[in-house]
Amino acid sequence: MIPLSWYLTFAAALFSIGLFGALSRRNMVAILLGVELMLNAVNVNLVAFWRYGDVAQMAGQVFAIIVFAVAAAEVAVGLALVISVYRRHNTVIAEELDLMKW
Amino acid sequence: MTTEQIIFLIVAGATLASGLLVVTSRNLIHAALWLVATLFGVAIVYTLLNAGFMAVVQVVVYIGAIAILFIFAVMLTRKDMRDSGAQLNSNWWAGALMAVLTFGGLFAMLRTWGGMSKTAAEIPAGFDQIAELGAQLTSPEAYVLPFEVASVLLLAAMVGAVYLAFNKK
Amino acid sequence: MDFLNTHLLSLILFLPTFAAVVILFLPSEESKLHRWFAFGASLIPFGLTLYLWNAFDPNRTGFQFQEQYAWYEAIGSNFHIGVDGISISMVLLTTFLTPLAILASFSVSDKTKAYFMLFLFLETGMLGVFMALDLLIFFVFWEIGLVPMYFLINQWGSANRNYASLKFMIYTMGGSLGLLLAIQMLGVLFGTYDLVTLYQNWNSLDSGTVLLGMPVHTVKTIAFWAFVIAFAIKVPLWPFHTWLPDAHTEAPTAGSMILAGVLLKLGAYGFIRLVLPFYPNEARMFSGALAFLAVAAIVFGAFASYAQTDFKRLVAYSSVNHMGFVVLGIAAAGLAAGTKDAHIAMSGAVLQMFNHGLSAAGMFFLVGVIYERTHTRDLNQFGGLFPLVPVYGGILIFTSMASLGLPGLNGFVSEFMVVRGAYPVLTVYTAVAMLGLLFTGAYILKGIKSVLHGPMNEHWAHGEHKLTEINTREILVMLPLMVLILILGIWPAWLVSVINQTVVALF
Amino acid sequence: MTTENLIWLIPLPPLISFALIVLFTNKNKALSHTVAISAAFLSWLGAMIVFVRALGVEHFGEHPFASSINWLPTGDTWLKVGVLIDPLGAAVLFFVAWTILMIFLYSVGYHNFGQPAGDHDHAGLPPHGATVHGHTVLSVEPMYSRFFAFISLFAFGMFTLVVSDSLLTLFVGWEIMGLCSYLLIGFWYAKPSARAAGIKAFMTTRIGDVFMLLGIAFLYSVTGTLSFREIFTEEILHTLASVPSGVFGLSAAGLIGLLLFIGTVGKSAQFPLHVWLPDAMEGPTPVSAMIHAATMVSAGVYAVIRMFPLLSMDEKTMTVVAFIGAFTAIFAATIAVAQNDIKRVLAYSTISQLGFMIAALGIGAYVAAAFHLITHAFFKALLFLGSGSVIHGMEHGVFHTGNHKVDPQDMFNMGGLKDKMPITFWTFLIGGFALSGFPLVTAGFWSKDEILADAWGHHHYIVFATLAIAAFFTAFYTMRQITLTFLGSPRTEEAKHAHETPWTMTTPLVVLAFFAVTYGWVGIPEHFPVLGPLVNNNWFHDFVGHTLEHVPEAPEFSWIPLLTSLVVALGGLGLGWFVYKDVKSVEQDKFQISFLKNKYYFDELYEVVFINPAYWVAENVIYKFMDQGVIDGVLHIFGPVTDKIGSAIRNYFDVPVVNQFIGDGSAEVAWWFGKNLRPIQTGRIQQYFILSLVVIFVVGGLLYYILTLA
Repeated sequence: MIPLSWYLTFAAALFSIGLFGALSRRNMVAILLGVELMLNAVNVNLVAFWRYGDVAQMAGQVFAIIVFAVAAAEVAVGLALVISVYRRHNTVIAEELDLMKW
Repeated sequence: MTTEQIIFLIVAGATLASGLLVVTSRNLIHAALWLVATLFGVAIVYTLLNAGFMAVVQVVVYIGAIAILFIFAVMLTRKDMRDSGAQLNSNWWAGALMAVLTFGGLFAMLRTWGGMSKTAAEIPAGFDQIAELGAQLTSPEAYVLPFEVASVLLLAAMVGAVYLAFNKK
Repeated sequence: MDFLNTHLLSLILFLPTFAAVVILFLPSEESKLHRWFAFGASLIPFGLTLYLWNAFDPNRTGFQFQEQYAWYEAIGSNFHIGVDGISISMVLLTTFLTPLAILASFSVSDKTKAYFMLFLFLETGMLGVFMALDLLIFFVFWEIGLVPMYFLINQWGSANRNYASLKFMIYTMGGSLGLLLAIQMLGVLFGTYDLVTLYQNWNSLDSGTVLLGMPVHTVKTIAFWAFVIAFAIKVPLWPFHTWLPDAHTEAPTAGSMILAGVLLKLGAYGFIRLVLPFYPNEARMFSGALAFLAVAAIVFGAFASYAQTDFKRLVAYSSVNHMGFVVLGIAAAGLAAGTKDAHIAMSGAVLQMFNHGLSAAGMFFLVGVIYERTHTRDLNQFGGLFPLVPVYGGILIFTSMASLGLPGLNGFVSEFMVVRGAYPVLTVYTAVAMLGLLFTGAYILKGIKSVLHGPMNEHWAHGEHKLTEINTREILVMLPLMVLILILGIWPAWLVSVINQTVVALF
Repeated sequence: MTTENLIWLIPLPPLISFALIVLFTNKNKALSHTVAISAAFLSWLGAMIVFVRALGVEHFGEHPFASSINWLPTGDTWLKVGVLIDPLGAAVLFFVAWTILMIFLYSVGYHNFGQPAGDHDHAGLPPHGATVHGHTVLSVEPMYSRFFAFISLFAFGMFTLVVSDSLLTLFVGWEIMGLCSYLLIGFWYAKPSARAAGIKAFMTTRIGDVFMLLGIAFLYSVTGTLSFREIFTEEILHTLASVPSGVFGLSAAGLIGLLLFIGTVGKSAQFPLHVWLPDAMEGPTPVSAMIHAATMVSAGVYAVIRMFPLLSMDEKTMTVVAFIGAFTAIFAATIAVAQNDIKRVLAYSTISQLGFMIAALGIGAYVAAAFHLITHAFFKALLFLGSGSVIHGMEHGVFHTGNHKVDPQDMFNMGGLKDKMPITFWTFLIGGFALSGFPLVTAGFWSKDEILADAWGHHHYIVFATLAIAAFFTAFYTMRQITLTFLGSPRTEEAKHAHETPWTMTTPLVVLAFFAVTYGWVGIPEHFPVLGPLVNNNWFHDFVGHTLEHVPEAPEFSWIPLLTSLVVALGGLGLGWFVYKDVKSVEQDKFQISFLKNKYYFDELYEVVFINPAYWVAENVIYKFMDQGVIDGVLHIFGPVTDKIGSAIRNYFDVPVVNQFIGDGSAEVAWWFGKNLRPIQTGRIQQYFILSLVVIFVVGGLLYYILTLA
């Protein structure tokens, strides 16, 4: 049997990797990739807690499904933004976009 | 070490490795493909957790839809791929530090938590988790409201995405 | 029909508001449309009130057509409305006068949309006060009535309207402060604002109880005066009356009609509905003071009216004079509670409210008719108009006589009842009030003399100043008033018996 | 139709006539007077039927015609109104119906119906004459229809008052008449004097009315009823007499009686509220006759006669009544002597005669008062209408000569009209002799004699003496009037051209003259020498006396009052003729005493003592000082004070503390922070992300440290 801690550690690691990607990559699409990793890590946690808790309570899975939905929405909007920005500013590099600067 | 544990370690290792490749690959197409691999790994982890439905959804939604979407996005912005040059920004070290700190923090917290070594109970015989999931998602006593909200969110995202990406020439 | 029966009061109450909202969506330039729509809309509540009057059972005690909805549960306030014999007569007066006032406003051509909306809102505010069976609702409508009137004076008034409207507003608000505090105190003490419940709880309080750190008697006395001052300002009683001549004089004609016809009644109604039932002991104890103020209003009102050279101001002061009789009747009823004297005095007071509503509205309208034509209210510039406007003159004399209290017309019946009820218990005050009655004659005759009689007025007889006779629309405004004045003078029993039943049960 | 129902209907025709004329027929003069006179006739017919039926009822006093209905709910009982005709009511109804009908008829001629419209006439002024073929002739009254409307309403008021069974309806009729007298006295409203007279009449009588209203309220609250029949029961009267009122030591009955009597003082123009009546002569003459003879002033006396059972419960009230009556009788009679206006003489004469009635009542002579009321109504209406006829004739002369400076009402402009206006003269003579109490043939003799006999018989010698002297003055000024007006030779050109008036005016004179003679014969005392046994019983005393529960005793016959009344009547008449038969102008009149001519200066006194101060107080004290000065002044202090407090708060707290320290200070702090923190606002999303994570770590670490370690 696999202890719960393994899954959690795995998820934490995946999350940190995603975080690093989101924080450090220059390309906006790559940043979104990192975010996807983080969301997946969370999902792993949710399903693991479901499995190790009361199985009859489907809250974990339901939550995970909703995270799927959120992730899909996020990707759709995010990529649309990327394309829109690319059209207008002809760049996909996050650092080059500092319109909100003081 | 049971077989299960070994399988888990292998899968986890592979998944984390491909995850690292996702964030480090110079070529975005590669990165997207590595993402597919990572997602697939996570799907296997779901299977290990007896959540077969989740695994299928993971494959269908994430790999089938989201990852493909990424590839499309990458290709649409192909002129400006910037394959050459630094793929990481100037603050990459801070990002790395944050990631490590996060992992460290989470790991430390996991260690002090009591339920760490808890093991999973057997799933009762005849328990149909897919039916149960469906029932709960549509039951007014349970999660119909979040479910509906999520659908509204999706609709909003769809409209928003269409609007943003629409070429207003 | 069932819906109609169960929601009759709400319908009467909110139809004007609904109509006002509809007017909002009518095109702004269509003055004619606004007028006719407002007029038509105000006739519906009147029709419903007639139905209400018909369905009302005067022999049953307590409130009828009650409706109750949760409104502000946290503090125990409900939207609770209902009518008894006293309030139904006031509702009738309000819904009767509003169409007439709107018809009287057909000559308004400036910002008609806002004007008629405000008028309809005003109707809801006034009706709400008469129907409310919940202190907080009462207060809410009390204040709602204030705002449209402020704007009516402020926007459509004559020269000194800013001063007058501000004075009106501040005076009334000043009184409302104490009222609100006293209402809150009752609400906090009993956890409810429902009148019916409060009547019982408040009066069954053990006199040894300590409330808010004071003996119950002290608390009641303070609250009593808070109520009294708020209502005394609205009535208005001497010495709180000086807002009235200003407000009346500056208000547009229809505004004055409603102000005199209905708004003043709110104060008197407050006395009847709240002060006497809540504070029977205090009312008995301080009835002398109340009667003093009432008599002061009667006498000083008449004198001041006699001293005026402004026609409208003369009529305005006459309201002070007439409303004094209402309060005199109330004071007598408070003093003699439970006796026949109290019943007669109170019935007389309510009838006087109704009657004054008719005659004062008529008088103000007639002043407005002549003001519209001459653009002056200075009595010294009139005189000798009778040959020019015989029909107007006849109507003016008729209405003046109703105001004067000529037997055979309505004012006499109520004044007689008040005097009859007050005489045995407040003999000296009643006797002094007769001085006011005498001077009522003096100022009415002065008014007629200075407007109609005298050598023919050449200034208004020819050319551009030529005074035109009262027109059909204006006669149509006066006709219902005059008919009702006459009917009430000859056969008051149809109204008094309804009032009387309730008065006997309550006081 | 039952008699009761008929009584209900009596007041209605004039009311309907009023409404019809006002609403429909006011443009058509002929139709208007037809409607009005028909209405008066219908009422007259009803009244006569009721009167005849009343005569046929045995013990009518105990079984009068009465019916009532619920009118006003008062608590758990009803206030009833109804009609009542008892002997007194029947007698009064009789003369009221007759005089009203006559006055209506007379008005047609008086207002020149059938004459052309005036050249310059307009509403509000008396007609000025019209030019026809170069002659000026009388012109028709421009407000002809209106006049008939008003007198119809007036008649309604009077009939209501007479048939009413309670004080309330009596008061209703009373006040409606008050309104009509106001409207009619001020009929020619464009004349300032008429306008003022109308107001004076209304206000003076209203003084009485408010007291009366108090009396009614008092009576009602003590007895719980206003119905005469219910009040005048043994039991209630005794209760009223035994309850003290707390005012002047009067019993409740006394105080109520006094308050009601004050109403009469106003209405019947008794001293000190007599001032309005002479001025009321400003109205058209039929109005004067209406007001002074048939209706309004009689109504006052009628009301006290009605309330006699109540008044007689308290000696003090009766004394006051007797005193006021007797004093007014002599007081007004002296003034009448010095008046030159033909109508004013009659006006003061009326006041004086009403004083007789009041005095009679005050000494308990109930029947005599009622008797004199009725005879006086007939002959005084006759005199007024006669004087109107004289004036009319004189106006004819004025138009003939064209000299409009001649006052057609001044007796010194007349003289010798006997031959020009024979019918007017003979009827006026009858009326004048009746007023003077010319023995045996005139009604005035019998009624006045009965009053004197009562005064003597009940030992009220002061009243007796006063009234006797007043009667002497009465005879004197009456003869003065007749002599100056009709006898001798014309003193002016106008008088020479005076002309007899049309039949519509003379017919009423003849009818009223008939009653002025014959009505006295129904009240010849039983014990009167020769005539008494002849008529066998005093019908009037029997009939009206039974109105009361205890029929008053007729006084013992005595020669002293009889001789006195013979002496004063004949002496006064003789002296009057003797003094004035040769008077040619005002200068020769020895009685032009300014003190009397100016009515003892009562008008001026009232002006100075009451009217001016009232206006001054109203305007200066109450309006300007109290309302505008004190109350608004106090209010206007609130404004500046609030303003001061407001600016103090602003200057010493808001501006330095709130605005500068707190307001500006916090802004400056925020600005400083903003300025210095600005560089971290790089606009780069990932840097923000990192920063927020740093903050999370720092805060989380601190929390962790504090919560777990510390």
